[in-house]
Amino acid sequence: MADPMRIRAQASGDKATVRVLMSHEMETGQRKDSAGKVIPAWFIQEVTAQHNGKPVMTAQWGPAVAKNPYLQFIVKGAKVGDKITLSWVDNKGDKRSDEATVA
Amino acid sequence: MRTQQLLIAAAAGALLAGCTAPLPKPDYDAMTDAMMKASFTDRGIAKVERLRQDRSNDECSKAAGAPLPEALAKSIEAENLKTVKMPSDGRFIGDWKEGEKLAQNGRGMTWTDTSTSNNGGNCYNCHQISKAEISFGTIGPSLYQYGKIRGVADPASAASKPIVEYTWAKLYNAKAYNACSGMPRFGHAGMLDETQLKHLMALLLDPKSPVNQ
Amino acid sequence: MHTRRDMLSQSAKVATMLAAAGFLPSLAQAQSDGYNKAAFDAKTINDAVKAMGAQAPSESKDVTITGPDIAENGAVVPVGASTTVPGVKRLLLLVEKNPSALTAVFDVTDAIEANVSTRVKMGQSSDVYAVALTNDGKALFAKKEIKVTLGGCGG
Amino acid sequence: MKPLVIAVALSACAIVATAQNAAQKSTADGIAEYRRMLEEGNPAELFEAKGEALWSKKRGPKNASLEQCDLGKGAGTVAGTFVELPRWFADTNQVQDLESRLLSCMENLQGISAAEVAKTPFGRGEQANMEALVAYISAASRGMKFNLPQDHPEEKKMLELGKRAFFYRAGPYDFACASCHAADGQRIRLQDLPDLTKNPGDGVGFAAWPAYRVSSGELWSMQRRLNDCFRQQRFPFPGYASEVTVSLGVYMGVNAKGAESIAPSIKR
Repeated sequence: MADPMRIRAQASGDKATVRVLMSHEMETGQRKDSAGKVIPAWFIQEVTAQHNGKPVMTAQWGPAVAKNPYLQFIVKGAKVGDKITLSWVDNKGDKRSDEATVA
Repeated sequence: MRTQQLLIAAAAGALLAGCTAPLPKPDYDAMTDAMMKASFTDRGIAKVERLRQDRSNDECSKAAGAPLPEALAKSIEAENLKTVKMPSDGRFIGDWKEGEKLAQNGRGMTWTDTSTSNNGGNCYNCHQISKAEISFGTIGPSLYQYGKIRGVADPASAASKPIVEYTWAKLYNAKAYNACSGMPRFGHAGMLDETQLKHLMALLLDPKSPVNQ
Repeated sequence: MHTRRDMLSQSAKVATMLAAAGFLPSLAQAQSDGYNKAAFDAKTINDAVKAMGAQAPSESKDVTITGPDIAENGAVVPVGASTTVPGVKRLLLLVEKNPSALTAVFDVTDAIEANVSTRVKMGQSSDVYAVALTNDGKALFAKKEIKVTLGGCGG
Repeated sequence: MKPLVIAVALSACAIVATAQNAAQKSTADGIAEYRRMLEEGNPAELFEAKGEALWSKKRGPKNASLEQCDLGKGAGTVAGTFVELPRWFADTNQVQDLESRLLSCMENLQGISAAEVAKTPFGRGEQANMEALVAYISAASRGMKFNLPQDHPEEKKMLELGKRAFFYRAGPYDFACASCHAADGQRIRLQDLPDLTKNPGDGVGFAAWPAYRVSSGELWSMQRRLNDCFRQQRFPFPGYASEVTVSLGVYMGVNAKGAESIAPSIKR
């Protein structure tokens, strides 16, 4: 199973900046191993974000997003104590969902 | 030998007795050699024989960055100068384009390399060379306009001969002019062959090379 | 200053990338809501020159691409896209010289600001594009050249 | 804390830049900007979290956690230990760095073979766990100043041996650690090279490792950093937690006395 994400949500005024780090190989499918065999592509394809259970953003990624991806976005109207949930699904169907509280 | 053992025994005895008599000064150099032997193993083409030091490396290691006594430095430089082999066909200048490729190439001779030939020159790691390459190191001096600054209009001319020969010798064995130079001895250590050295010579000295624009 | 011809050719390039990516209105209709594989597989600009039609994307001061001028390592290059254009539906990040130009698509809702950042891989120095797609089918872009250098010993 | 470190890095780049021409100045500025952007999100955090969980997880043939591991400040204390390593440990009668100490703890407490872990390639299996553990343990000393003990005769001896190892020139290229790390303000390609013969400053050199390496997307412990230095030095293969690696840790760590640790940092 995939390792947990690190989610930081920092409120400022009437919005919150969300910074997310995800643990993932993000293998492009274009590299070869030492034996010359192509390493199959393995990457996060979809990311969704929720604010207190309501979807606020969806992203689709290709394999050119960097390994151990970083994502930053700004949620309007998020207050201290609100919940921010991030979920991802990769091209092998592996999933991960984590939650953080706005600070 | 025996007296030394006795001395150590005596010192140990003194220590046990709660006395503070000084122990003989430990031989850290010998301990370092033993540590190096014990700590490294063969991996791929990188064998433990590589730890063996010639006189240049031994003296420069022990100096720990301090300058060598002048006489010692001179004798090491003379020893290294003797190893320099001038090109077998008398030609010094190859193709600067090939030289640029070698200068860019930082690969070769590590335990992840599979062959001991096809080494890069590693030049940009330490030197500025052509103006176009902004990713260059500063461990060595800038070589930009190397030939131009030295007035080399025609590397084959008699006037250029001293600087051409010096440059060849410097690439071949950098310790010939500076006993503890940080630069590898590319020719002497067999890291680059004659043809490759000629390409690097062209990069530095050919008036058409981007280095001299 | 950009000449008009430059601008046109840039627009053409972006249109090609977008068309290849399936995000121009004419093609987008054919896509479902799921993962847009065709978009991420698109390799070359030429792939979709034909599809360049109605609405050529245009460079806009209201779209911003952020990123360093130089990246010490192409494996991780921080980039961001934002816009002040109203009615934005999607933000795209594209790296022109990557094997597949499209890197990331963000569906923007009213609940977030049209301002996202991530990190991309770059195989070589390239123009990087932020493209904003509006609800009424406009495509607006900003671009920035990012140089990828070789750091370290190179061994 | 962080903005201060960035300011130091920026000023260091500026000093380098003045020695170069205008084009180089913008290169240095560009690189500094790139590094600043990377610091906004350091994936080392992912490893810290994993390491924290591993520290208290019961594992190995003895089904035990590492919570009774003595890293130098008594069993179970993590905070503040990293900035005093390597140091001498009575139970092993050895000077140990963080990784070699962890090997002892894994073997003694958990029954995991230290020799097996040492043989495992970096980034795989127990070595991946090791990287997470060093991220967690070093992070618990973030912002503290290096202060390696030099009281025990073995610690003094290792300093002497480490210094000699640092200046030991050999191999086909005649390189030593000192070839790249014994002068101020030098670069290899565009990479700044810290002078490790003295304290190179807060969060620089020894005080910046372990680090998340952007190039491999993995967390590198000091053992892995040294291993790759020796590879680039064209030396043979240094054993994991071997005496030479620990002695170099003592030499660099003692030299870095007073430097503030920012580990685990993020590096190209």
